[in-house]
Amino acid sequence: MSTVLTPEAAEPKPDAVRPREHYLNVRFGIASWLLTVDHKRIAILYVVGITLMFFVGGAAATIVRVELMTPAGDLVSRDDYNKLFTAHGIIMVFFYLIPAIPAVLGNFVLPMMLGARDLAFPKLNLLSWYIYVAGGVFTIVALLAGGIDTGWTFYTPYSSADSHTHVIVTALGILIVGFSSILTGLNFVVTIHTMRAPGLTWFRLPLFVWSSYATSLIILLGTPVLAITVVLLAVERIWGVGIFDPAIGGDPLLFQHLFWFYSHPAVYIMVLPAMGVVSELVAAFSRKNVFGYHFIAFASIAIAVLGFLVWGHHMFVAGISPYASLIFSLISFLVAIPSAIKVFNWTATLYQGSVSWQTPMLYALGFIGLFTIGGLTGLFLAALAVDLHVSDTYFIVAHFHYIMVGGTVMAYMGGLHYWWPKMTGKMYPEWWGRFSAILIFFGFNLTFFPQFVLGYQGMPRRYHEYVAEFQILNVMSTAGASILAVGYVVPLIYLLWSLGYAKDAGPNPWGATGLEWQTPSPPPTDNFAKTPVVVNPPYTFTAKEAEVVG
Amino acid sequence: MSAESVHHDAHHDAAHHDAVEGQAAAPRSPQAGHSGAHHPALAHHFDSLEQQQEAQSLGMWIFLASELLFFGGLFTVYTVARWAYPEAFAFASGHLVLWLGTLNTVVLLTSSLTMALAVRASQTCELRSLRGYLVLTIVLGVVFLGIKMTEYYLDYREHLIPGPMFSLAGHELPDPLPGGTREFTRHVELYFWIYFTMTGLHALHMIIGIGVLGVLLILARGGRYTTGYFAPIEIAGLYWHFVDIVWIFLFPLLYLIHHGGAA
Amino acid sequence: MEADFELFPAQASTIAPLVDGVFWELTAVTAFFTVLIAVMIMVFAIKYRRRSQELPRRIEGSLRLELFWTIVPLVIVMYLFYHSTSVYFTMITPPADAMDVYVVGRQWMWAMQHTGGQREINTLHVPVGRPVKLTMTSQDVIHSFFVPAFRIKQDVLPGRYTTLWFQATRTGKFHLFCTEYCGTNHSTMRGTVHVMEPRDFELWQESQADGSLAAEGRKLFLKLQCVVCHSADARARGPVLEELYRKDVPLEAGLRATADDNYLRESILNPRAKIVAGYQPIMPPYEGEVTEEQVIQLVAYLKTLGRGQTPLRVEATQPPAAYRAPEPPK
Amino acid sequence: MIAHATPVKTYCLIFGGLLLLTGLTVAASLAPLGGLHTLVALAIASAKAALVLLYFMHLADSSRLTWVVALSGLLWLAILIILTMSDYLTREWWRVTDG
Repeated sequence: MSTVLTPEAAEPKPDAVRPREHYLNVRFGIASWLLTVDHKRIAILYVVGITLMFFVGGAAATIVRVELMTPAGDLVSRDDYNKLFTAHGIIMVFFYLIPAIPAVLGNFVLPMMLGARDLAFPKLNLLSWYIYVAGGVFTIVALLAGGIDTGWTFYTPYSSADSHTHVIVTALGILIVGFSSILTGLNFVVTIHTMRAPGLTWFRLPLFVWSSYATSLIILLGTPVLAITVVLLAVERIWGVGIFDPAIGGDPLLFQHLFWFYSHPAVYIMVLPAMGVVSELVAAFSRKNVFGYHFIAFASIAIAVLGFLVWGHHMFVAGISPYASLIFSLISFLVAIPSAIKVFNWTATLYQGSVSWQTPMLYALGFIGLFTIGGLTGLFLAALAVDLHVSDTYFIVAHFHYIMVGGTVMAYMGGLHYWWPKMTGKMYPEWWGRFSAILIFFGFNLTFFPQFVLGYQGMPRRYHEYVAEFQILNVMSTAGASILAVGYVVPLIYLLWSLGYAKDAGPNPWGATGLEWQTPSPPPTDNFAKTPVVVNPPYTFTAKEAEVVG
Repeated sequence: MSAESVHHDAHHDAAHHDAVEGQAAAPRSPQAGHSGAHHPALAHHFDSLEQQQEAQSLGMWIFLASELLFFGGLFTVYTVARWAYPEAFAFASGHLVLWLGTLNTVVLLTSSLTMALAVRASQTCELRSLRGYLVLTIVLGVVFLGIKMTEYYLDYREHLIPGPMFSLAGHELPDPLPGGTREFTRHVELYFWIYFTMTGLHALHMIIGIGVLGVLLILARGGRYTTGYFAPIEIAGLYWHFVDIVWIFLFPLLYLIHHGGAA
Repeated sequence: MEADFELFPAQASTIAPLVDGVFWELTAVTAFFTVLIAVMIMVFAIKYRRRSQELPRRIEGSLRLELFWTIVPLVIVMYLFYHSTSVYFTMITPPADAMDVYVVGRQWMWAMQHTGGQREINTLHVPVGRPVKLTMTSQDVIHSFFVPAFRIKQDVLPGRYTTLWFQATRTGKFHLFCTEYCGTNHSTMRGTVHVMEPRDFELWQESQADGSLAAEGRKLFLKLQCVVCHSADARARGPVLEELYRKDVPLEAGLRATADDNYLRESILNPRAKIVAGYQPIMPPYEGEVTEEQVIQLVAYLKTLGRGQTPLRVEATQPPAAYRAPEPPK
Repeated sequence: MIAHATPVKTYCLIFGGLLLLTGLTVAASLAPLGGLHTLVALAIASAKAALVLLYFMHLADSSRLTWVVALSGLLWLAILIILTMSDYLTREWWRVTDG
């Protein structure tokens, strides 16, 4: 959106004495970071935590994939294998995918997109980072102390009565990190409601704000149920009271109901912010307003609401009532519609645009393709007849990695490159950016497409050893995973490099719209010298703003 | 600017821009600058006290909606378990002391009244009664917890605490017994487990609430809230009433189901 | 189960082609839309690539297009829902004449019992062309019974029976996998379904003949002294069990229950859960006294128990401890 | 402008109503109501909760947004319980008894 430009928004006059003051150089020292309440600095703190967790989880995945190159279990023991895929799942889901886009990109840009000086509750924001760290410490300690082997789903009665691993400590870690995302969601909703700049009406909001809003709704209404569920699980383990374990009078499906009431919507916690990022990227890199803005905005909310009504499709083979299955199947099919609307609208946005093939756009286009496959293969799981065959096989593994890696990680990488100049004031090296984007895209497909076939052939998930005829596809998948791993290490190197050596980016290197580009890079602590006043619809590109750097 | 007019404006503003969602003006007006005389309670990132107050009140409401789902998991477990074992639940419920539960309900409702009056006193800037009502609310909260502890102690004496000590020996079991003694005991234990978790979690919320009110009381003594800024009192009140509402449901669900499993 | 690589799994049951039918429809829809989106993205991204700094014109959207790409997918998914659901109900409805097999899952093996008394571990012999109904339970954690070539899967839960059925259409050996993660050796909880010509199957059955499941159940019925109360005479203190299976049973308080497998299992393990109208709740619970396999034998016996077939009571036997006093504190 | 501060009398009336309903629910639990005990108890509890929400928590004169927040909490709780029970209550319906 174009705004009444504040004079400070333009490139500052060079100051011979000392550089312009911004949020990074306003204060120095460890304490200035650990006690900061600036949303931008907190976003940087999250980058550190999340990147660390991503590589820990990725290392576990790498060992799992290498083990699966041969049908026999010859690299790690069965027990270690089970602990590795569990560690991979828990770390990636709870400590990377769920917080990644909201806590890093959302924290950094959301207040700026609204023209606000900070989130509504800055101290709460810092607190939620500390809670995230505390949850992470608990989980890592549990893993170092011997690990946990229940799978990230913690199904009872295995987790409550049978497993001899560190279930309780890990559950506690997840309980804790849940509060971190609740506080972030709370902060976002209140900020969006009460701190929008003058003239910034609901339908002038960037679509990233809409999707963050929808995500926060899910976080706020779903996460507490997971929290109480892991408490119940721990209690059943400690006191042996029969809530979930049928041997002592409980019902294991009750656990699954409560678990998926959160964990299915959690998939949308992961992918909705990704959709928001992609909306921004597609608009910025085709220099065009998003086609069907209202439909994308409402589709986000529809996904958030419908997402709560479909959890039963994780339980079609679990022994629930066929009538309940019928309802869950129907609604699961319906949830495909808002996702389809989004995909079509993004594609239509490109039409007659001015499409630039810079790194963030490559990620965005990759996202649309991979999310389309991930979303459509979701229909196979909504379909009762086919779900009975493919559930708990590699088909599921492939499907949710298309959503979570093909979707969320691609969008996170795209968003990170897009806002990197704003966050650091530096440009990343474009050639390396495109190189690793393409590497990730091909590595990803080689890793996970064979798994669809494997799954339909019948290879169960969480198998340490498998029958010989599954080997060819597993080797392909492992080969792809190696490419993928390289693809993720390359950006880590060049982004760190760019901090010291890359050229300065300027306030708006992309010629993008959005209030965050109306302030210098890196922004000053208060984001805007004067409160911006929005006078135009979203994604209004004016000739003046269309200058490209880099 | 008097306290009342601040309050009035906050309400007016909120009602206005939410009434026509989307098309209404954004909450901040261009006039509300970042400069000018600051209210001591105004944080740097807000434009005005109204905006800050609205954000805090909305934040508390949202937090409470989230809290409701936290208890909601337990209510679901309760529903399923009671549906599965109605007789055991009715039997177990009969072992709670009804008059103590009723008394506690009255105590908690009274504390809600005093809390509401405390918020009112802050609105009308009556500092002395504000402090009085805060003290009363805290005292009633402590009384509630005291009665709850007494009940827990009675349960302990009757071996009704779930775990290795749990036993129904010495209790007259219903006849006919649905299921074997062992199963029945297990289901009664499950009831008590749910009972202790729900009331324990509720008591934890009470303790946090008492702590918050204590801090507010100290601040009120120090002369805060004299200038028409009473949002902290108001949102603490919201929290207190929410905890009260949870109890309003816990009371019939836990204490008043001793009629056999017909319902 | 030849170790050859096949891109598409074998179709070896009557259900498999039905499931694959839905699968191919879904695949066609997926392929169509994926290609459509991919081609559109590529065409647009190339055709409208940035050539100058000139700004494209603003296009707000089109209600017509939005309705089009809302309604078309809606129609498609509703059709898919209809089709997959109708196949689903076929998949969960076993034919009346299905041959019964009982399955107990435990860490980490599958124990199968045929009504003829044949028992197998991790192998299941069945005849081709005849519907087979599996009644399954678990002794510890959740397992899942999955035969990819048959396109069937069902979780196996502790504490209750779940069922699964199939009719094999090809002879041969097919993989059986546990697909619900069940602990350390989960990936070794595998087996083979051996589909045989009916004649071969009969030969196999005879070679394995042991006491039939029902005969074993009858022995247990006597050994556990069930007959003392469930005698078919005037002194019976429990209900007569002849011709009970799948009958409606009147319960206390005017309720009714169907005497199916789960009911019989519950009535043995936890008899007071559903008291038959007009009887005293005097039967002791047998939970912990009998194994899941023994319960299956008892249930199998009760299913075959016809009119006038209740064994005679042996006078010397004593009634079991009918009502155990409440246990002392643990 | 004190108009916005609810009169003390209103608070006392509400409090009286709450006490009355508490007495009523205890009495109802002891009365022979057949199968209606749970329903009556929940109805009374809902009435009490409504009084607290509307007057003590000032929902009655709060913005529409506050209503939406409060109601969505309740709606989601209902989703959780109703959809979970939709499984438990219909499990027994599916019996293949055509043998």
